[in-house]
Amino acid sequence: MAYTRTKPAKPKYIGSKILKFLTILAAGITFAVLLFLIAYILVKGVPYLNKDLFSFTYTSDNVSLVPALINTFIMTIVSLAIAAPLGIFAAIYLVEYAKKGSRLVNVIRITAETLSGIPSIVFGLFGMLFFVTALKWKMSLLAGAFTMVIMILPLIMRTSEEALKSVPDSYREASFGLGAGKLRTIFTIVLPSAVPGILAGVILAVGRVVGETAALIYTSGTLPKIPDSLMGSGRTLALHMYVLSCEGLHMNQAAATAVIILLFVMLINWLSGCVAKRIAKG
Amino acid sequence: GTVSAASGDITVVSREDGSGTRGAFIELFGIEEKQGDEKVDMTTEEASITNSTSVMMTTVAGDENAIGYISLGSLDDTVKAVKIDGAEASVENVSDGSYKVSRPFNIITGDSVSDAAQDFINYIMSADGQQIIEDNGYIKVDAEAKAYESAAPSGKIVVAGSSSVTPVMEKLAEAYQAANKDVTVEVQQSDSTTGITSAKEGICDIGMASRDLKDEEKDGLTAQEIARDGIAVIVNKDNDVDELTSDQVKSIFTGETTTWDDLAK
Amino acid sequence: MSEKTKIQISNMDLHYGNFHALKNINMEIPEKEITAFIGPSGCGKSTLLKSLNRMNDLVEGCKITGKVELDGQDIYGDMDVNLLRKRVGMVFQKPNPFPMSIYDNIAYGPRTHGIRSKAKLDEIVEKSLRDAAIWDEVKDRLKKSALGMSGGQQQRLCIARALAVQPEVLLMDEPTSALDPISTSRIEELAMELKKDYTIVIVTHNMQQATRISDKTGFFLLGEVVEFAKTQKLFSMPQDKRTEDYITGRFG
Amino acid sequence: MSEKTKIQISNMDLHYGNFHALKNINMEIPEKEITAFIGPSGCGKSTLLKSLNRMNDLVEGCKITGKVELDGQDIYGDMDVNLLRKRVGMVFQKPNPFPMSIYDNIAYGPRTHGIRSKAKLDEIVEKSLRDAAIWDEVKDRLKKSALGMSGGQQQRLCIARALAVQPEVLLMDEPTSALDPISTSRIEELAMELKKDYTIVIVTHNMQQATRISDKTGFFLLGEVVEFAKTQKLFSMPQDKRTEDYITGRFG
Amino acid sequence: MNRVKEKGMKMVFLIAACTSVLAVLLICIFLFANGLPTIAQIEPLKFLFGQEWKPSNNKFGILPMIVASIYVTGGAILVGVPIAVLTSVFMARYCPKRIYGVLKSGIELMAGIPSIVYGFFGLVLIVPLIRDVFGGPGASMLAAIILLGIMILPTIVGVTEAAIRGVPESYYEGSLALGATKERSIYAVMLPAAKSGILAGIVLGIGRAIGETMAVVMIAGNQPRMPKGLLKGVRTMTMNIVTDMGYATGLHRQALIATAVVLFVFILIINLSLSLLNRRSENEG
Ligand SMILES: Nc1ncnc2c1ncn2[C@@H]1O[C@H](COP(=O)(O)OP(=O)(O)OP(=O)(O)O)[C@@H](O)[C@H]1O
Ligand SMILES: Nc1ncnc2c1ncn2[C@@H]1O[C@H](COP(=O)(O)OP(=O)(O)OP(=O)(O)O)[C@@H](O)[C@H]1O
Ligand SMILES: [Mg+2]
Ligand SMILES: [Mg+2]
Repeated sequence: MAYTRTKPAKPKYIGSKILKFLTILAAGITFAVLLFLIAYILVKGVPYLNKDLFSFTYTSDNVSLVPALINTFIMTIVSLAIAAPLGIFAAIYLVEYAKKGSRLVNVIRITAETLSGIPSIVFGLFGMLFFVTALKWKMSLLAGAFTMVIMILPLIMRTSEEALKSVPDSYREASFGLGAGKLRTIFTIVLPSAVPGILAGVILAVGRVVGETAALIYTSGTLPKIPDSLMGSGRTLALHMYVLSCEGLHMNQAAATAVIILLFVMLINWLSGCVAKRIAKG
Repeated sequence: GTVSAASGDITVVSREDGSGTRGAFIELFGIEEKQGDEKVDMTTEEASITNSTSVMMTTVAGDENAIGYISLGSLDDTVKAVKIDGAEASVENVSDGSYKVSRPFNIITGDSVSDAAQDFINYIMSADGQQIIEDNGYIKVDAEAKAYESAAPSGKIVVAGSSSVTPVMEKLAEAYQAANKDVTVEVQQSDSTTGITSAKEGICDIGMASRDLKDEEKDGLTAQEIARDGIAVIVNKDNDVDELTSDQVKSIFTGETTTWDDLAK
Repeated sequence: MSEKTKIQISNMDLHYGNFHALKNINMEIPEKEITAFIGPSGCGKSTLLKSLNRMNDLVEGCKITGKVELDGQDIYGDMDVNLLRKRVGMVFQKPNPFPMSIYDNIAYGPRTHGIRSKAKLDEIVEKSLRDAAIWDEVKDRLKKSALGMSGGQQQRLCIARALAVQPEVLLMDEPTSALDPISTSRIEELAMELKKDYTIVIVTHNMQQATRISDKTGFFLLGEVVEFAKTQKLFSMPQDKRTEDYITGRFG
Repeated sequence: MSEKTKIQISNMDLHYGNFHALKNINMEIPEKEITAFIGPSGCGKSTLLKSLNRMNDLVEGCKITGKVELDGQDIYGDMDVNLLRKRVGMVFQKPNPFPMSIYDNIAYGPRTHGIRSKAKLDEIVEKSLRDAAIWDEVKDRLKKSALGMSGGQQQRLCIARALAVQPEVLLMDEPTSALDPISTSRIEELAMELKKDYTIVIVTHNMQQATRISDKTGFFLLGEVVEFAKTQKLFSMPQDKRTEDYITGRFG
Repeated sequence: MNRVKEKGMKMVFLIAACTSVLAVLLICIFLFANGLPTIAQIEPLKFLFGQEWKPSNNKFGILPMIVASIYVTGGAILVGVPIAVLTSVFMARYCPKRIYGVLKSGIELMAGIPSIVYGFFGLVLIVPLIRDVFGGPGASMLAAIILLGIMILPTIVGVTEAAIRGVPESYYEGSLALGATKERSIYAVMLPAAKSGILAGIVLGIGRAIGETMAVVMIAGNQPRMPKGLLKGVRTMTMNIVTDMGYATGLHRQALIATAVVLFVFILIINLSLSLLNRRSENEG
């Protein structure tokens, strides 16, 4: 039987046009907000960037942010160094080893997601009770970093899990077919393909750590010094900013600090991108 | 905004329940009422609540109809402090008693105090320490204090707690360390309750609190007042109100007066 | 021609969930010969092929009973599965190059099995690509991604990749389906050449191909082996009516 | 046999970045006939096919010059590209079913073009699957995911999916490469049947297939059309030495 | 040797997977040990359904905060999720290459801006805007919803964009070849294929919305009474915890931790229902 066919009229694609409009509108809104945010930060902060803020040591007069800058760097690196492998490994277990739909996977996933909704102040209180008091770490970068680890773990875990899932099975099959073991397949084929997705999670995690205040006040403390070791207390940039603005005494310096936070986040993200590219290339 | 100043609905901004600032404020303006055995805080439920001075200031600075209250030490030219019953909010007026709204700054110590910590406390309570307090806009508690004599201690002192006390404590610590090179003083800012708990748990040597100890906290802890902090009632700079009576403040904060126009009547 | 059995399949059944994909398979695959599987689409050829190096382990809900022995050793017993797969290499039906350069695709296998020397790798890569009749086309772009190749090029790349680990048995699932006659005949020549050293199992839809190169042929229908015999015999004197119908094209 | 030209390709050149993949192509594809493209792997057959419905627009760095006209209208001009693709359907070399149920895969196209009625969709789905010779195998599992099908089943599904939108021209890139002879001959029959209404362009490696079903054949080599002629003529009296070498298998 | 390594690493992966469970368990113990007795002491019904929060008078009813949390979270999801998902589609499929890098780092930057900056941003820009447009105090539920909607953007966009990029291009090609428009190909084929990842992004975004405090506490009005409308102030459970924590002692402090317990259960319920929903739709597919 032959198909009957009507001569097609020039379609209008109204639905598609609306969708496209909405998509671009949404992106427009997002970037407008972003622009406002950045402009706000720059306008408020740039005029108050001065040499004092970059003195090597902090005093209550110069309210230097240098120690905080260095502490932020340490805090970010330490918490990522712990949380990233942990989260990625956990995701590997969930995707590559655990049986699909197994109870364990569900339990782990739901706990992780629950963790991601707990307010940071609760992490702070918990960290103070557990790391600071019970483990006797005192207020320290280490206590802060571990609290951060718990906080960002679900982010990294969940994003890595999705990234691993989106790697086509044909890659795995091909690798197994060549006699490569599971580990080799995971580390040389699957992970590199999943890097972009994992990177997205890591960058969100960096954001959380750099931007966090409530959880750190109670765990890493607010000392404006570079501690001698991880067991010493020290404030991060966001904490510095919080402390400066808290009593309304140093609002301008706080605004200037926000600018530095922006630059810092850009730097760290750029670094993560470079590392990720390295890994993806193998 | 286009709403002309001092005519719209009043935006009442208050501090959180339990904070030393709010405690002092409601007590002195009689916003606290006795009902049976209990004192009930009658602050209007329409009041926005904030737990930070800077948010209070930014809110008032950005809203022509807002009214709030902050620590005198934090007052700057982004907002306007109103006179209360004719008295300006200033260190002198608090000191001489003509401006009554103030709260205590306390330090909290446990049973045993290290030599260094005790020496630092001595410093705070000395004429030198009290002078620094006054220089920074707070009210000294001991006008007749003696000059400081160092006991030449060494070691590390951890001070932790109230964010309101922290700025002045930092100044004290810096001056003290300049005099005693062998001592390091670490000032950790968090909040009054954490300061008190930390002192109890031994996480810090000295706790800072901008409120008095509650009965259940007194066990094993002692509080010592090191300074007083005046509380300024603030309004937007574009507000033409310069002066309020205690009764007016009370009626605003209890929600009886809801517009600036009513106030004028 | 040796007549040693390389792979012995006995009473094997395979289920995908509830679906009974292979039914009581019994087969002896001779060493250093070419065995062809033919049969209509969906009859289970790929499935059987995959179960010879346990690639079906990856499929959720796939259950296998019965026995498959490689050189007398049960491959579903306590054999190391990676070693098994190194010994029994596979070329998949859909070409599946890794998202890496052409060179790395080929070098992946040898590297996996411990070869690190650059010179040695270069040698293996060149030899494998030559054997798979694709060297000339790609020798100038070894560092380019394998994903930008034409369908047939990808397929030959995958053959080269399988050769690079020097398996004992080579399973090829329609290795020439996307190839032109020339490449096809090169691959066929390669297969004939390789069978000196390798045991080869090939799935093909091309009966001419089966007759040209294979020593034994198995005809599959709906998950069953209808007939498994010397190629010449199967095509000239099929024992089963269904085989006859199929090879004469009178089927269905 | 009508001799109207459906697609007219004039002076067309295509580059992938620096790589000159198609060189000065001139071709007239007649309406309601079957045109076959043959040639060695990597010679540009898929590339040309894809440029007939502008699927190459998606490839980064792909530049096309020259003209391609459908019914006299320049497809790279201001023609609506979606409408073009509806009119010029395509079956890809690698089967690419959507990750949905079999039913939804087929219904996707008609739904796209505005058919909402369940009854109508059911009808289209059944008819398309029947035409693609796969109805019997899948009629009981229409609601199952299309990804769990065998290679050949996926390929036929993709053919069915293309049929469901009732294009005017059907481009098929090796549609029978993964199929057994029976399915292959069904698809061939289908093509013969369809050419009553459709213009068909087919890439094939199987010269028998080209002779069996096509009316005209184009032979490609390294991005050039070496010869484009009536199929019978091309295979019986090739004008070019290279064509002759290729079809007699003496090539390379 | 190899087998030992494989087995060993599998254990490592398993242990890593269990750390999050361990962390939740520890937090659970900490919260429940402190919170449950308090709830018992206040009486569960009075605590959960009491409408008055007056710690100085020993009135600990958190119903207003529970209701506010639901409104604010729901509102933020309504505002943020569609914008975020559409933005990720834009980033993955529409964005011109030239500006992609800039926009991408912009979004990533957004994730790293501290909450208090968002808070002041809201206080200085969103609150006055609402006051001018709608009247009222400005610091309101609407302000909180908008700000939270903004704050969850980077999380959802980051995860969702990666998910969309993970979908094989062949799906897209297959759809286009059928004459579907770009939009239809993306929204009807690619998005469903990326469903699991998108959902993960949304769940993380919801987590952020529920858990975020430092910013919203500045702009939501923060009155501990039943929500009275979009333009009136509200206090959510998280806000309740941060607001009072600084000075709370004794039962008051315990009641805050009990609030965290309720919040925890609240999050658990949301995640359980989302996961059920997901499983059901997976079974259908
Ligand atoms: N996306 C691309 N980028 C760069 N080069 C490409 C791309 N696609 C194809 N090519 C190259 O263009 C040439 C023609 O490719 P095409 O896919 O058209 O070949 P083909 O004739 O279809 O071959 P086969 O029969 O193997 O499918 C090949 O050399 C191929 O490597
Ligand atoms: N992963 C799977 N899950 C469920 N069923 C499957 C799966 N893989 C294959 N099948 C079914 O098992 C049967 C045999 O599939 P197989 O891939 O072995 O066929 P084949 O003989 O290789 O066919 P073709 O020539 O089309 O590739 C088919 O009916 C197929 O639909
Ligand atoms: Mg197959
Ligand atoms: Mg091709």
